[in-house]
Amino acid sequence: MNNLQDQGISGVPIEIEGVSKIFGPELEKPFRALKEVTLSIKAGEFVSVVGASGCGKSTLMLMVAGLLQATTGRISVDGKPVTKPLTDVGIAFQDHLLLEFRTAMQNVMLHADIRKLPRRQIEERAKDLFAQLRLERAMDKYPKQLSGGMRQRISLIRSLVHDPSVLMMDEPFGALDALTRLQVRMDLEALWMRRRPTVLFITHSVEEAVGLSDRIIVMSPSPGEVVDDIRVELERPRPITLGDAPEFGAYVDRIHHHFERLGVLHGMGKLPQHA
Amino acid sequence: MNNLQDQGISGVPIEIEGVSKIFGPELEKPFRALKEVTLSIKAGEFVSVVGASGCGKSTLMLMVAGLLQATTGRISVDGKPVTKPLTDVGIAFQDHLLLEFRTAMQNVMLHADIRKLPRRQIEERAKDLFAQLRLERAMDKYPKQLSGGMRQRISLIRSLVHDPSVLMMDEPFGALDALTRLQVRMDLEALWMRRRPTVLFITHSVEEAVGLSDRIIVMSPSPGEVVDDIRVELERPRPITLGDAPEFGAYVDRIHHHFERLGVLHGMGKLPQHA
Amino acid sequence: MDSNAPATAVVQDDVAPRRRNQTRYLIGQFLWNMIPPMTFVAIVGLWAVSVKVFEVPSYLLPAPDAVFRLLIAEAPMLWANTKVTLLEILLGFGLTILLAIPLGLVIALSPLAKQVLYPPAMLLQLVPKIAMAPLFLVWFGFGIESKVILTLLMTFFPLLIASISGFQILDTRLLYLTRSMGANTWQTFRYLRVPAALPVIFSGIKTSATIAATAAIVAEFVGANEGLGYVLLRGTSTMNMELTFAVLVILTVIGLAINYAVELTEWALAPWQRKSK
Amino acid sequence: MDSNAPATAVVQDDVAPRRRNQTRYLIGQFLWNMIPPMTFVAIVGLWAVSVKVFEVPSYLLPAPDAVFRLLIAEAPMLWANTKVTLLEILLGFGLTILLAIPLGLVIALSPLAKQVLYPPAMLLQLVPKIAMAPLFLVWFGFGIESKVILTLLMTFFPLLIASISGFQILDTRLLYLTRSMGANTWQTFRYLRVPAALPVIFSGIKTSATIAATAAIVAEFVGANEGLGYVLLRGTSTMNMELTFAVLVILTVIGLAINYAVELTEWALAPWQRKSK
Amino acid sequence: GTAAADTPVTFQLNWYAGGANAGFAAALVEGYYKDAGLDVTIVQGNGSGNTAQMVASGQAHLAYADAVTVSQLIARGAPMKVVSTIYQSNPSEVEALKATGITSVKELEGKRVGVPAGSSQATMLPLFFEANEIDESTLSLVNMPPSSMVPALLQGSVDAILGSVDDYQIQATSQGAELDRFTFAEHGVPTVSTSIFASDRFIAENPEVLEKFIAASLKGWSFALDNPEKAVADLKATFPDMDEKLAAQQLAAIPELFCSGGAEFMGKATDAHWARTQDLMSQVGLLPEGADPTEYYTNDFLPADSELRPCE
Ligand SMILES: Nc1ncnc2c1ncn2[C@@H]1O[C@H](COP(=O)(O)OP(=O)(O)OP(=O)(O)O)[C@@H](O)[C@H]1O
Ligand SMILES: Nc1ncnc2c1ncn2[C@@H]1O[C@H](COP(=O)(O)OP(=O)(O)OP(=O)(O)O)[C@@H](O)[C@H]1O
Ligand SMILES: Cc1ncc(C[n+]2csc(CCO)c2C)c(N)n1
Ligand SMILES: [Mg+2]
Ligand SMILES: [Mg+2]
Repeated sequence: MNNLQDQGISGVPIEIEGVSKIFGPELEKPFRALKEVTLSIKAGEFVSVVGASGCGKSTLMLMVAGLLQATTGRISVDGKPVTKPLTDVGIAFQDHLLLEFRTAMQNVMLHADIRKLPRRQIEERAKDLFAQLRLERAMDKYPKQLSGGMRQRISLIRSLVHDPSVLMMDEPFGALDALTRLQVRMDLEALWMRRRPTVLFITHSVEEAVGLSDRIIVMSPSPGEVVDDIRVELERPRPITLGDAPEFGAYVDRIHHHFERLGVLHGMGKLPQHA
Repeated sequence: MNNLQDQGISGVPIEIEGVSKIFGPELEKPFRALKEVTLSIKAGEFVSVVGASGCGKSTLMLMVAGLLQATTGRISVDGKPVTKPLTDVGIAFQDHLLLEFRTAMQNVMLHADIRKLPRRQIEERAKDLFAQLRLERAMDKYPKQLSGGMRQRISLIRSLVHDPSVLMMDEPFGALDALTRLQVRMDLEALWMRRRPTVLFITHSVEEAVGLSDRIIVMSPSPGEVVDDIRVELERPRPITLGDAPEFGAYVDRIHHHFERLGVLHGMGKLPQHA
Repeated sequence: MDSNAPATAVVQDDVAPRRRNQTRYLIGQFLWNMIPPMTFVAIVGLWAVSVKVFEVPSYLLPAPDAVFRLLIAEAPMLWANTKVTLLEILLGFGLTILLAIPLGLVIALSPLAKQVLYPPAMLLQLVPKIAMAPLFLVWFGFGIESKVILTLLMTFFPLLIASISGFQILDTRLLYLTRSMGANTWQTFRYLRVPAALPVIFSGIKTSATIAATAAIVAEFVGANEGLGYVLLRGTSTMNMELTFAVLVILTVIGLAINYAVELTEWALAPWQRKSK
Repeated sequence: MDSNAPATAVVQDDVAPRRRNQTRYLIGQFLWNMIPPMTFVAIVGLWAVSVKVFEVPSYLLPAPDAVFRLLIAEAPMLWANTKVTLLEILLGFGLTILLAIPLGLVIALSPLAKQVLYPPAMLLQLVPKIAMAPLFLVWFGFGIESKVILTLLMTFFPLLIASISGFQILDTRLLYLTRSMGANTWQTFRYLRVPAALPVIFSGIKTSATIAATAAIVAEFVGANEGLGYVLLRGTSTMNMELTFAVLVILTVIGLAINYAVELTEWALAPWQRKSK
Repeated sequence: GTAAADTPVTFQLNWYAGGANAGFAAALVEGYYKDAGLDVTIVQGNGSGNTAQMVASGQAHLAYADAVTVSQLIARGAPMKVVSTIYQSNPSEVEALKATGITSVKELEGKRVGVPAGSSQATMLPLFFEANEIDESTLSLVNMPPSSMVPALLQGSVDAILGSVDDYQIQATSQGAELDRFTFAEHGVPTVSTSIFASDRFIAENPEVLEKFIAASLKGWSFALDNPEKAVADLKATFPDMDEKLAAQQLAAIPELFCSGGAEFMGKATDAHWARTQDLMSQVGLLPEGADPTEYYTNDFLPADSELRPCE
């Protein structure tokens, strides 16, 4: 699929079979968050999931990570059924989940504490990542002393620092400005090409999905189901200026077309009049 | 500036004069978050602020809202110096700040509770906004039962429901998918054109800034200062398909140029190699 | 919790099992709810058996059945005294709730108030009030006042500390929200601080509630002609251990009832927390 | 807080005033820190004056200077007894910390444990231990054991309740984080639950700490030949109010010292909270 | 007299109602108070110390408590006086189980003795040892709460206790224990004990009421000693919660206290007895040295000797 594929794939395959999710405790009105989803991700594949807000993307990711129990269906990672939280993964959660009682660096070093990884080495790597993301000065600050985008980048560093074989990222660039976002996107692609982890990437940006993925899963609005599974056949590394290429536009249009058809977009501004 | 200007401006002018911010309590190492910023916003103007993550955008907004004390400088809103929190404002905070112990609707109705506004009327308006943003089913849910994008939209509804004369929004569309985002953007523009509040809009999306603003303030990376103040002379309402217009591209390029010059973007992907 | 346990490792409050058999589910629920009473029965059973087997004399530990018989036989007298003690508890503990929570708020909010009020409040707490009880009697008289005051003083501080901590725990950024709406102190209190502090305050109320019964009893030890403390001491001073234990049982039941009432109130006041219970 | 107050309305912990005059600042700090001792002096002054003015007899309320003179005169005897009581407090309260926090965790984590352990624990709390104390003595003997056990029992529950509430307050989503790192129970405890629960647990420790001194005293009432409780009882039984109050003063000082130690520990353990204090 | 004309009087006891208060209940139920024009309410108490303090602070005016405890407060300036001494001698005694085999006071040496913590009796124990030439250092005194005393004795946790004729002794025997008893009265420490006392204000304002109350109370006691069964019934009628069996035993145990210590009349302690008490108490610091015992009491409100019941 791309010319770096054979350099050694650290990733593992993921199988999702008829997975759905209904929220709601025993005696309350249940809420269907996800219709049945079936999806097969190859080792080292970079798969993006796009879909309207609230369609169940985060829910799906948490189920794959073993953090949430699926209501129906089976999930397996590297051939083993997911019945408990996966541990050899890197996850960037949508709401960052930084521990407010740890400094930025300590948040990243949580891996070393919990997984008993070599501190020195992880710290080295963390420092490189802090530098890469221009966060050197944030290292010893507590989360509440940091800006929104800085917190997001720290969560990103934490998901990457232990070089996991499976990466899951839930809108990891949502709070970043346009250019930092481009930068981080390229950094991520480079990292992926070097180590080839399996990536499950949730994003709101169609451009980002096309810019990064081998495959894009398009989901319908809530309750979500898979409406398209698009293979992106573009050269890697993909240039920043990707937006100008005609094939790129075709992919974007195909996705937008789904959204429009599914009614994500509706009539013109009709905010209520003030009384 | 645009053809609806004379329909009655509900907004008030904002003056920012030599405002800077240094964080750090008395005996700790102080941190300069913002260099001196001077800015004058006319009544009913829609002003966006763009700049790299961590440059001080949120800090500036909080100071204008009277929620954070400026280290130097003066801020006045509607001619009155800001010495305490402004109250006739609608604010959408970057981290949403939903009260986890209130349902979505109750979070929005907080205005009615605190400002003693007519409940019936506010609730009507809130319901319209919930419908507009496709959140009818979320109304009675608690924040932790909602998706990231849903939480953000509720915070948005809360900032709008009482029809304030000053609107401040800190990356209000960050967690929304591309199309919901377009939708909400158009809704916001329509609302603004009808009531003409003064808007201070912080965004990471240059396209969004151009699509919505009368003026765009470009800030340098941390510690931020104003590096450009761009008047956007485009017709309103601006079409969804704005991106295709050549003037639009010119504005975007001008802003990107600043960022590149200021080094927001740096070399190609150099994430550290795994040892 | 164990990383080898398969099913339980998944975060529990998100599990939504499909219930194929409603009846079986209800039976399960019933058995689950029977655990506390069964534990209780087990404890009493153990007590009864050991008294029998080791022939424990009644002045050391009376048999539960003897205590139970006395509870029945003396029910009218016990009930009359229970009412007296209950009133003292409710007044003293009620005052605590009315005073400690607002004071906790003031101390949490105002560094000056903390600097001025906290040290004397703590001083008052640190003074062993049980030792002071006889003095209270002399100062405030033999009537219900001295009991209410002692109950107040003994239950006050745990709730005060919990309230301070509850009100301080608030994510200060949330204040941005209410301030920008022009909330006054009272509104910030009502709409933001109280609900945010609720879990911690309720933990303080529970602590205080468990102390309340003890406090009223101690006050009655020191000087009373009625009330459970009076009955209890009469039991001990006449070697009537059955009576003493009967009072202990009643006090425990009162404590349980108060605790249950507090939990019910919490459940009603904090709907957003229900599921995590 | 008042919406009319100009400067204070701005969220305070973000204020960064430029200090033009370091000396004036330090003087201000000094005056600020003098408030608690001044409050204390004011209270003692009021006490002294009212005893004088209203000619309160010493058997009702001794004059503070008489108490102070006794403190000096009897210092060696008081100190010897203080050491005894301190040991009991430290042992009993230390056991409470060692036992209540882990039990709180278990109860907070496991619904089964809560269902089984919480009711008997609460029962034990609700039984007025002061009334049971004489029995403890007969059961456990006259040594330090009975005092330590009583102190443990009286301080245990407030900390248990606070721990349960502290561990439950955790945003459950944070568990996603540690679970996905393969954290075991102990690691989740150490790296997530404990730091997150710290503020609430410390509020429980403070509550327990203030009860600890009282508890040890009560335990000594129950039977001791030394210790402050014994001295206090001797004071009351000989109508020597100066002695009684001297002991109360010492106990208050002990309480203050423990409280200060707890606050210091909290400050050291929770650096991320320091500014909000 | 008619009920409407009766003077209301509240009488504060030192402890829960029991045989030790039989005389007052008899005076009430047999109508002696009423005949004197008094409408008396008897209120139970929580210890002599408490009762004394209540009178000292004005919470009560007429009460019943240990004379030494009352005198201690008087010595500290409390405005009150003992007006009639019922127990002419200390009810304290050292008690051991017969099975322990302590047959003489001297044999207490080397033994463990339980002491009710915080009681004024405990502070008098050194006098007892001194009077009986017991080396205190060989003993181990174990302070304990009053309610642990009897169980501890029965359990064998201690060899003996500092008990009392009218209380612990009854508790122990009611559990079937047989005791060897060494009373303070017979072993060198005869001090005035439980007495009627009143605040100075009450004495000044109601001298006649006081006289009538004392006379009627002594009449009640006389009745109780002669008709113990009826007196216990009177007690039960006044205090329905009371344990009749224990009360009967208590009443049976106390007559010896009424006339010990060289008393001539019931209810009236001699000046010499008071002087001896002051002397003994000042030795252990319970009363100030060199104080005038007449500070503590007055016999001015007692009936004439001719109307008092003489001691045999
Ligand atoms: N814990 C929960 N309890 C109940 N409902 C929930 C819970 N979590 C999510 N939901 C519901 O499930 C649906 C899907 O949520 P999810 O977070 O997966 O959406 P999403 O696709 O990630 O959206 P977004 O792009 O806005 O983050 C939403 O309607 C939400 O309200
Ligand atoms: N409470 C605080 N204490 C200390 N430093 C702070 C605090 N809040 C913000 N800062 C610092 O001030 C700088 C500006 O923060 P701010 O939140 O204004 O950035 P921003 O422009 O909004 O960034 P983003 O786009 O990432 O949200 C950052 O470097 C941040 O670390
Ligand atoms: C459990 C218990 N029993 C009895 C007494 C009271 N008490 C002990 S000795 C005595 C006789 C003195 O005349 C009295 C009344 C007490 N305090 N606690
Ligand atoms: Mg999501
Ligand atoms: Mg920001």
